[in-house]
Amino acid sequence: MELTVSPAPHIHGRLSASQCMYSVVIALLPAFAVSLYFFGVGALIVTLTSILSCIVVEYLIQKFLFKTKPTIGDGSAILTGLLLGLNLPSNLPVWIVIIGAIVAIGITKMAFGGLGNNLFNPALAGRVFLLISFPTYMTQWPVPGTSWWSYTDAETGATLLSKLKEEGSQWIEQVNIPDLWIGNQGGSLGEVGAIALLIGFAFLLYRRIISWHIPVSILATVFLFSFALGLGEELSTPQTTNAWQHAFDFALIQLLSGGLLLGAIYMATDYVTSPMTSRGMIVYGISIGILTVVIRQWGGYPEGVSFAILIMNAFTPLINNYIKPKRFGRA
Amino acid sequence: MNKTKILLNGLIKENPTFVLLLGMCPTLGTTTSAMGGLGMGLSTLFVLICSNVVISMVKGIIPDKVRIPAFIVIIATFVTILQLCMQAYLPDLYATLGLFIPLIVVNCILLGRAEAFAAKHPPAESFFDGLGIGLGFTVALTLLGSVREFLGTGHIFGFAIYPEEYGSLIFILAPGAFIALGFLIAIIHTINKTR
Amino acid sequence: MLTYISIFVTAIFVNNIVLSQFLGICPFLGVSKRIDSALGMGAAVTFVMTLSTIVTYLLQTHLLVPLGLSYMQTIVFILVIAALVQLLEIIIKKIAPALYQALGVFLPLITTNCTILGVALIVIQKNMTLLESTVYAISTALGFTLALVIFAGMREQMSLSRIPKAMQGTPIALIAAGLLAMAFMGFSGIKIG
Amino acid sequence: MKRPDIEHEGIVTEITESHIGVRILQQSACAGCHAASLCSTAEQKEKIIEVERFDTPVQIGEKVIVALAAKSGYKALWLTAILPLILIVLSLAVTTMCRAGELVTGLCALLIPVIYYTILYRYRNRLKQQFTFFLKKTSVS
Amino acid sequence: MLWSLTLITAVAGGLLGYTNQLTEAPIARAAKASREKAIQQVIPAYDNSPIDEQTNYTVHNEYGETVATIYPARKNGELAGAAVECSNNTGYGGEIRIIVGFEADGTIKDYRVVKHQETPGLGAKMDEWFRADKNNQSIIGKSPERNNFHVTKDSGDIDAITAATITSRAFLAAVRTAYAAYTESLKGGNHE
Amino acid sequence: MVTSIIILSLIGLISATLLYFISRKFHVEEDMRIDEIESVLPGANCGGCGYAGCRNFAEQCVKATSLDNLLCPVGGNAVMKKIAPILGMEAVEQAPRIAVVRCNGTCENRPHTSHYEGAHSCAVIAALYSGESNCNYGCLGEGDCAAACDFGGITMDPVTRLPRINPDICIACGSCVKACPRNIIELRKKQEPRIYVACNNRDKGIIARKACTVACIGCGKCAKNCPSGAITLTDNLAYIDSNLCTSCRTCVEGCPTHAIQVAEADENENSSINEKESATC
Amino acid sequence: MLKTFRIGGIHPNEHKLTANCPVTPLAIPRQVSITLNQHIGAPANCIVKKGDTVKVGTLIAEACGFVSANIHSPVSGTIAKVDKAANAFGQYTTTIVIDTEGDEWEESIDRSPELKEEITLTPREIVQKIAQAGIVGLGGATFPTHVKLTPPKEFKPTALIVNATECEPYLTDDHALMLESPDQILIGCRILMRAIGVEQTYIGIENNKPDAIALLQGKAEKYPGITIVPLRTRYPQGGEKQLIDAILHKQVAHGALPVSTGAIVQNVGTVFAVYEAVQKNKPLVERIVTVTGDHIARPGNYRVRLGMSMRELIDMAGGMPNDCAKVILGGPMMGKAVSNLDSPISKGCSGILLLDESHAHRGTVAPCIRCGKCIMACPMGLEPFLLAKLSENHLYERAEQELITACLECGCCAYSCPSNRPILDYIRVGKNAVNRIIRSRKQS
Ligand SMILES: Cc1cc2nc3c(=O)[nH]c(=O)nc-3n(C[C@H](O)[C@H](O)[C@H](O)COP(=O)(O)O)c2cc1C
Ligand SMILES: Cc1cc2nc3c(=O)[nH]c(=O)nc-3n(C[C@H](O)[C@H](O)[C@H](O)COP(=O)(O)O)c2cc1C
Ligand SMILES: Cc1cc2nc3c(=O)[nH]c(=O)nc-3n(C[C@H](O)[C@H](O)[C@H](O)COP(=O)(O)O)c2cc1C
Ligand SMILES: Cc1cc2nc3c(=O)[nH]c(=O)nc-3n(C[C@H](O)[C@H](O)[C@H](O)CO)c2cc1C
Ligand code: SF4
Ligand code: SF4
Ligand code: SF4
Ligand code: SF4
Ligand code: FES
Repeated sequence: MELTVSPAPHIHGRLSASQCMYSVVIALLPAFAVSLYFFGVGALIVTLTSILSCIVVEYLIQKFLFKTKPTIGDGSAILTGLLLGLNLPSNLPVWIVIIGAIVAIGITKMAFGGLGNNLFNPALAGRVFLLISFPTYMTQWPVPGTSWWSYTDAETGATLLSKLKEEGSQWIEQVNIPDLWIGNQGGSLGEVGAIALLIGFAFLLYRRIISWHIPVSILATVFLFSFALGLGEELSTPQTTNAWQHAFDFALIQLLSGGLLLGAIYMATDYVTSPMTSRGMIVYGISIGILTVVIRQWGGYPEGVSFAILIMNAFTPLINNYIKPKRFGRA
Repeated sequence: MNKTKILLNGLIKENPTFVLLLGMCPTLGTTTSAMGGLGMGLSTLFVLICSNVVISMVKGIIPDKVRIPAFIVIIATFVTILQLCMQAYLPDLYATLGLFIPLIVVNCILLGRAEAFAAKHPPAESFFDGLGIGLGFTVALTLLGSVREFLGTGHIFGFAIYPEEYGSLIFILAPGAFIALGFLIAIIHTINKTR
Repeated sequence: MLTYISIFVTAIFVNNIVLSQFLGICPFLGVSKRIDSALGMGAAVTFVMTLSTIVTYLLQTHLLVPLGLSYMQTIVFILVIAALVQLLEIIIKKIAPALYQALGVFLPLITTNCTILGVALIVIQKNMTLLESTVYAISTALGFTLALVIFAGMREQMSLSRIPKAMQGTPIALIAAGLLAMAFMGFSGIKIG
Repeated sequence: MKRPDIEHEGIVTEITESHIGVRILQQSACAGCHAASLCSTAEQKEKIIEVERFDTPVQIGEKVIVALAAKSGYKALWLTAILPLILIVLSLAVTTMCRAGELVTGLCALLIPVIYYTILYRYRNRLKQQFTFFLKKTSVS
Repeated sequence: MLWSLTLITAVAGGLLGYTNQLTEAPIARAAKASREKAIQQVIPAYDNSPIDEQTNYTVHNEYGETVATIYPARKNGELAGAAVECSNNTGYGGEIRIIVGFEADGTIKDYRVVKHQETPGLGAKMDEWFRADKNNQSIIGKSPERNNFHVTKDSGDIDAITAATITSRAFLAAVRTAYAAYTESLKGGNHE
Repeated sequence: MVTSIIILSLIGLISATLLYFISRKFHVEEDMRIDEIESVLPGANCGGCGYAGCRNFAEQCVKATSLDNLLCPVGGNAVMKKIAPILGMEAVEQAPRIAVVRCNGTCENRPHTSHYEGAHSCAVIAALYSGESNCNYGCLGEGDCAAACDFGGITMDPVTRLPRINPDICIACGSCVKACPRNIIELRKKQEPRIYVACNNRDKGIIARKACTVACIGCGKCAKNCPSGAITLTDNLAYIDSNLCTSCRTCVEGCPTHAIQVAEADENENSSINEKESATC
Repeated sequence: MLKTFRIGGIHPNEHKLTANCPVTPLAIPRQVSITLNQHIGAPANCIVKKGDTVKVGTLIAEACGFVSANIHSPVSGTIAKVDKAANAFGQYTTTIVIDTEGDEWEESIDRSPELKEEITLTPREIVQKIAQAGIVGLGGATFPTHVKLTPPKEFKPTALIVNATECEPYLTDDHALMLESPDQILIGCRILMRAIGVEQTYIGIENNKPDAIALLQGKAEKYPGITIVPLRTRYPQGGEKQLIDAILHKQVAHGALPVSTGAIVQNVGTVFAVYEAVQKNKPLVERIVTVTGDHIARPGNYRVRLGMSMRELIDMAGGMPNDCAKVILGGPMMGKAVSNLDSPISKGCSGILLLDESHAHRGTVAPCIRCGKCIMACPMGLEPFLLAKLSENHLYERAEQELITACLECGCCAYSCPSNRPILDYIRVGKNAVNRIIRSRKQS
C-alpha cells in the first residue's frame, strides 16, 4: 500500500476559487431578476451574449494560443461575462457586446496571463472600452418597464445622474427615491435595483467571500462627500427650505444611482485587482469614492464609478507595495 | 557594404519601430490616421537622409570631442528647414503633425544613426542607411496609422472600408494607440521568431 | 489663481503628458521597475523641466522674438536644454560630490528627451505667461512622475506573473499603458472654474 | 516602514586607507530599451563612488553591490532637486506679487539655484558625512 | 576644436536665415490663403478684400467677453454679408474657434471650424454635423434671430451631435456670439 | 540673415563650449571593444559564463589578461575564437562539456514506495523526505533542472520521469547543476561515447540495492579493473574522471548492477532505458 | 470576551474524536528502535554497542554539545544492533535497536504512584536533573528543555506559560494528560517556577476543553502563583509567540527570542515529564500518543514506550483501515506525512493521524487570485502569496526583506487559500534559502 506524502498542512478550508466565483454569480441573481423585470428581453439577450462570448473567447485563447487545458469551469469568465452584461444598457446590439467581451477577456485578462494576473478589472475595462468607442450606443438608456419585448428598439431616456448634471440639483425634488431602491430607473441593466444589490452584498458577507472594507469605505465616502457638496451648494445658493434634507436626498441619490452599488460591491472588490490588506482596501475604497464624486461632479461624464475603479486598479500595485499588513511584533 | 543590404537592414532587421522600439512618441502621437503616419514618416525620412549625408560629409572636420553637439546642430538645422518648408507649402499637414515635427530633433533614431552609421561611413552608404531606416520608420508608422484608422473609423487613407458607425473610436484616441502598437509588435515579434 | 489650479489639474490628470500627449514614452517604457527610482527620476525631471522651461521662455520672449528669429526656436532650444542638463550635472558634481554619488546610485541618468523640449515648445505655442509656463512645466512633470510611478508598480507586479511569451516585454507594457490611458480618460472633460 | 536599500552594481577600482572606490555605470532612463548600442542618448556614465564604511574584505576588480539606504537616496534628491525647485517657485511667486516684469522675475528665478548651490557648496563636507554607502557582495549562496 | 563648432553653427545659422527668407513670404501667403479660403467659402460673392477691412468687436454675454473678428463682404460697395470669426471655450476640449458667414440679413450661409480640440469621432463631427440636411441638425439658412440657436435638450431648435452635447452647446454659443458681433457691427458700435 | 548667423553662432558657441567641456569631462572611454565583443556574443544572458549577463562577460573579457578562464558556454569555442582577435589574445581551445544525469532510477528500476502530492518542485520534496522511492540520493522527478534551463537542453521524460539531456542543445551552462537539490547532474567532457556512473547513491550496497536495481553498490570492481585508473570509489560510490577515461568500456561490462552508462553519439541520454520502458510510475 | 492572539488565525473543524478517551497504557513492545536525532540540535552520541544489556532508564546515548539531549533505553533487554535504518520519512539515520527482555527498571527510578509535592532541589539541580533525564519540548519542537530553562543572561524571565492549548485538530494527548495527572502538572509548574525563578504561571487552555479547565482551576487554588487562562479556540494559539500574545498581550519582536518578553513557554507534557524527572528520577522513556482518524477502530490516547514501531502502535489501535491513504505524525496542520510505518515513535510524536482516501489528497491547484485570504489568515502578518511567489522566482533577497524568516510554517495560509496553492511549500524552500544566505553572509 503506497502512502501519500505531502507537505503540511493536510487539511484545507471549505472555500475554493470557483466557489467564490459562483457565489458572486448567485449574489448577482436578484439584481439580474430586477433587470429582467424592468428591461425585459433585452436584458436577457445582452447578458447571455456577454457570458457566452466571454466563455468562448477564454476557451479559444486557452486552447489555441496558450495551448493549455481550458479552465472555463472555474467560473471567472462566467462572472466577468455576467458583470460585463450587467454593466451595459439592455438595448445594446449584440456585436458591441461581443467586442466588449473580447476586450475584457482577450486584452485585459488573457494578454496578461489569465486569471489572477490581470492588472485591470476585465469587465470594467470592457465596459469603458465600449463607452469610449461607441458613445452613441452606450449613452442611450432604455426607459425601465416600458415594454418587455423590445430590444434595440426600446424607448430611451436619460439616466438620473445625467439629468442631474444637465438640469442642476434643484431637479432632485422630482426624484422618487423609492423607485431607486426597487430599480425603476434608467441605467445599465444590473445597476438599477439597489435592494437586490444589497441582498447580494449581505449574502457575500455572510459567505465571507468579500470583506466589508472596500464597499463600505466607497459608499461612506461617496455619501459623505456628496452630502457635503449638497450642503455647501444649498447653503451658498439656497433653493429649498430644508438644506439638510436636500443634501441628504442629494447624497442618497448619488449612492443609489449610476452603478455605484454594483461597482462598490461587485467590481471594486474583485480580488485580483484590489488591494490585499484591510488597510489597503480602505485607502482604495476612499480613493474610489472621492474619484467617483469628482468625476461625476466636475468631469465630462455624468457617471464616474467605472473610471474611478479602473484608475484605482492602476494604483493597486502601489498600495500593495506601500501598505503592508500589520506585522507580528511590530505593534 | 552592399547597398540593398543596407536598405533592407533598416526596413526589416533593424526596423526602428518594431524591432528597435525607437521614437515611440511620434509613432504613437501622429498615427491617428494612415496619412498622419505617412506624413510623419516621410518628414523623418527627409531629415534622416539629409543629416546622415551631411554628417558623413563633414565627419572629417568635426573633432571627436564635439561630435555630439555638432550632430545636434546639423539635425536641428534640417528639422527647422523642414518646419519652414512645411509651413509654407504643406500647412495642413504641418497643423496635424504639430509639435512632433520640431521634436524630430530628439528622436533617438537620428542621433543614433549619426553616431552608429553616418560617422563611420561614406555619404553614399549613409544615404542608403538613412533611406532604409527612414523607410522602415515610415512603413511602420503608416501601418500603425492604417490599423488605427481602420479599426477606429473604418477608413484607410480616408477610403471607407466599412461604415464609420461600426468603428471603435478608442483606436484613434490615446489608449487605442498604445493597445494597437502593443499588439502589432507582439504579432511582428511572433512572426519573426517563427520564421 | 484658478487658472493655475486649472493648468495644474489639467496637466497632471486630464492631459497627462505620457498618457494622452504621447511625450516621454521612451523613459516611461524604459525606466526600471523600481518604484523608488521612478519616484526619484520624476522629481529630478521636474526640476530640470522647470529650469529649462524658464530659460527657454526667457530666451524666446526676450531674445528671439525681439530679433525676429523665432524660427530658430527649435535649434536654440535643443542646444540650450542639452547644455543645461549637462551643466547641472557638473555643478552638482563639483559642489556636492556626496550628493552626486548618491544620486548616481539612486537614479537613472536624465537625458534630454522629448518631454523637456516638448514642454518648452508647448508653453510658447500656447502663449503662456512666465508664471503659467512654470506651473505648466511643474505640473506636466508631476504628471510624468505619476504615470511613471504607477507604471513601475504595475510592472513590478507583472514581473512576478507569467505573461504569455508573445506578449512579454514591450507589447504587454504598451497594452498596460493603453489600459492605464483608458482609465485616465475618466478625467477627460474635467474643468476647474 | 523601512524601505529596502537602493543597490547598484559596481566594480572595485581602488582601495586606500580611507575608502574603497567603486566604479558604477549609471544608465540613462531609456537605456532599458534594446537599442542602447545604436542610440547615443541612451548614455551610460561611469561614476566613482567612494565607500568609507567597509567590513567586508574586497579586492580590486571584484564585482560588488554598492548600497545606499533608501532614505539617503531621497534625501539627496531633496537637496539637489526638490528644495531648489521649491525655492524657484517661491521666488517666482514673490517677484510676481511685487509686480516685477517677466524678465526680472525669470532672472531672479534662475539666480536662485545659483545662490542655493553656492550655499550647498559651503556645507559639502557636512553633506559628505550624511551619505554613507556600504558594500554587499554580489553572489551570496 | 571650438572653431569647427562655431563654423558649423554659423553655417547652420546662415542656412536657416536663408531658408527663412525664402519661406517667409510663402508662409505668410499660406496663412492668409487658408483664412481667405475659409472666408470665401462662407460668405456671399464679393468684390472687396474682406481681410483688409477686418474689424474687431467685443461681445459680452453669459460666457464673458469674447473678441470677434468681422470680415465684411461687399459687392459693388454694398454690404453683402460678413464672415465672423470668434470662439467659445466651453467645448469638451476647451476652445472652439469658428468662422461663420452671414448674409446681409443675418441668415447663416455657411461655417468653418478653424480650431478645436474636441474628440475625434465625437465632438469633432461638428465640422459636418451642423451642415447636414437631416432632422433639425443644419444651421445653414437659419438665423439666430428667427430660430432658437440652442440644442433641443435645452429646448432650442437645433439637434445636438449624438453623444456630444457639450460640443454642440459650445458650438452654438459661438455661433450666437458671432451673430451678436455681426449685428453690433451693423449698428456700427462698440468697435475697437 | 546676418543677425541669425551671429545669434546662432553665439548661442551655438556658448552651448557647444559647454557641451564640449562636458563631453570631455564626462566622456567615458567606453571601451569600444566591449561593444564589439558583445555583438559577437550570443546574447542569451544566461549567466552560464559565471557573470551577470553577456555585457558583463564582455567587460570581463576586456579586463582579463588572458582568456584562459573565460568561456561562453553558449557560443563555445567558436565565439571565443571570435573574441580573441578583438582583444589580440589567443583563445585557448576548451574541451566542450555537457551535462550528464547520474541517476537511472526509472520506475522499473526503482520501485515507488509512496506517492508524493504537493508543489511540483524537487526542492520541496528534498526538504520533506526521501522521495517517492527509498533512494535517498536519486532523482525526484519534478524537473527543477529542466525549468532552470533557458535553452531546452534538458527536458523531463514523461515515461521514466527522469531528466534527459539533448546533446545538440545542451551547452553546459550549468544552470541545471545548480538547480538540482540532489546534486545529480554533472558537467563533464563532451567525449564520444561518454561513460559515467549513472548513480549518486552513497548508502551501503544493501541499502542502495534495495532501493534501486541499478544502483552503484560500491563493490569496487570497476575501480580495480579500469586500465587507466579513471575510477575512484568514495562513500560507496564509484566516480569516473572524464579526463582520464579512454572509453575502453571495461567497467561497463563488469558492473554487476549495470550502473555504468554509455552515452553514444547521436543518442539521447537514457535512450537505452526508453526501449524497455513499460511501467508507469 | 475570551483572550486570544491578535493577528490572523483560523478555526478549522476540531475533530477531537478522542477527547473522552482516558490514557491507556500499552503493552511493552518486543523490540524498540531509538534514533539519535529525536530532538533539535546535535544528535546524541551512542554509548552502547551490540550485545550490551540495558534496563529501562539506562542512558544509551549522551547529549553531544550544548543544544542536545540524553537518550535512555525505554525497555530492558539487549542491544540488537546499532546501524543505519530508515526513519519515518525514508531517510537513513543511525538507530539503536533493542530486543526486549522483561521489564526491569533502573533502581534509582521511583515507580510508586503517590504524589510527591515537596520540592527540595535548588534551581541548578533541577535543571541538571532535567538535562540528565533527556527531556525535550514535547509540544512538537523537541527543543532540549534544560537549554530553554537557562536563558541568556540579559533576559530575566518573569512568568512561566504552560502551553495546554492543543490547538491542532484531532490531537488530544495533552487534554488526556491534564485529566489524568492534574496534580503532577501543577507540581511540575512549581518546579519550573523555582528553576527559572518566577512567581507567576499561566496555563493557557483553549475553551474546547472545559473539563480540563474546570479540573485544573479547582486544583490550582492549592498552588500559589498558578493561573488558568481559558482561551478562545483558534489555531495556531499553541504557537509560542501567539500564546504569549494571547496571555500577556506582548508580541515577540521579529528576530528576538520569546524570552525577551519575559515569558518561558513549556508544553504541559513537558511539565509532566519534568515532574517525573525531578520528583521521581524518571527519564523520558514514554509519552502519550493520540492515535486517531475517522476510520480507525479504536482511536485513543495511548501511553507508549518510545521506540515502538508506528505499525505496531496502529495495530494496537485496531489496525490500518483499508482506505487509509495518508499517515501523519502529529496534527493535520503541522504534522508530517510519513512514508515508512516501520519507523519508531520518537520523543516529539504527539499523535498519529490516519486520513482516508477522501481526505488524503490536495485539491487541484488554480492560479492565485490575489484574494488576500492567506494574508488575513497569517498569524505573523506576512503576505504568504508574495513570499511564495518570490521564492518560486528565486528572488530571495526580496523575500528576506518581506520577512520570510518570520514564517512559523503554521499552514494557515495554505489552509485558507481557495486556489489550493502550495504556498507553504514554496515558503519553506525560500526560508531555507534565505537562512542559508544569511548564514553565509555572517561568515564572510
Ligand atoms: C473620451 C471621451 C471623449 C469625449 N468627447 C466629447 C466631445 O468631444 N464632445 C462632447 O460633447 N462630449 C464628449 N464626451 C462626453 C460624453 O460623450 C458624454 O456622454 C456627454 O457629455 C453627454 O452625452 P450626451 O451628449 O448624449 O448628453 C467625451 C467623453 C469621452 C469619454
Ligand atoms: C503553529 C504552531 C502550533 C503549535 N501548537 C502547539 C500546541 O498546540 N501545543 C503545544 O504544546 N505546542 C505547540 N506548538 C509549539 C510551541 O510553539 C512551543 O514550542 C511549545 O509550547 C514549547 O513548549 P515545549 O518546549 O515544552 O514543547 C506549536 C508551534 C507552532 C509553530
Ligand atoms: C538560551 C536560549 C537559546 C535558544 N536558542 C534557540 C535557537 O537557537 N533556536 C531555536 O529554534 N530556539 C532557541 N531557543 C528556544 C526558543 O525560545 C523556542 O522556545 C524554541 O524555538 C521552540 O519554539 P517552538 O516550539 O514554538 O518552535 C532558545 C532558548 C533559549 C532559552
Ligand atoms: C468578489 C469578486 C468580485 C469580482 N469582480 C469581478 C469584476 O468586477 N470584473 C470581472 O471581470 N471579474 C470579477 N471577478 C471575477 C474574477 O476575479 C475575474 O475574472 C478576474 O479578475 C480575472 O483574472 C470577481 C470575483 C470575485 C470573487
Ligand atoms: S535531476 Fe535533480 S532537479 Fe532534475 S528532476 Fe531529478 S532531482 Fe529534480
Ligand atoms: S562496478 Fe558498478 S556497482 Fe561496482 S563500484 Fe563500479 S559502478 Fe559501482
Ligand atoms: S505558514 Fe507562515 S506565512 Fe503561512 S500563515 Fe503561517 S506564518 Fe504565515
Ligand atoms: S489565499 Fe491563495 S489565492 Fe488567495 S491570495 Fe493567497 S495564495 Fe493567492
Ligand atoms: S521619442 Fe519621446 S521619449 Fe523617446
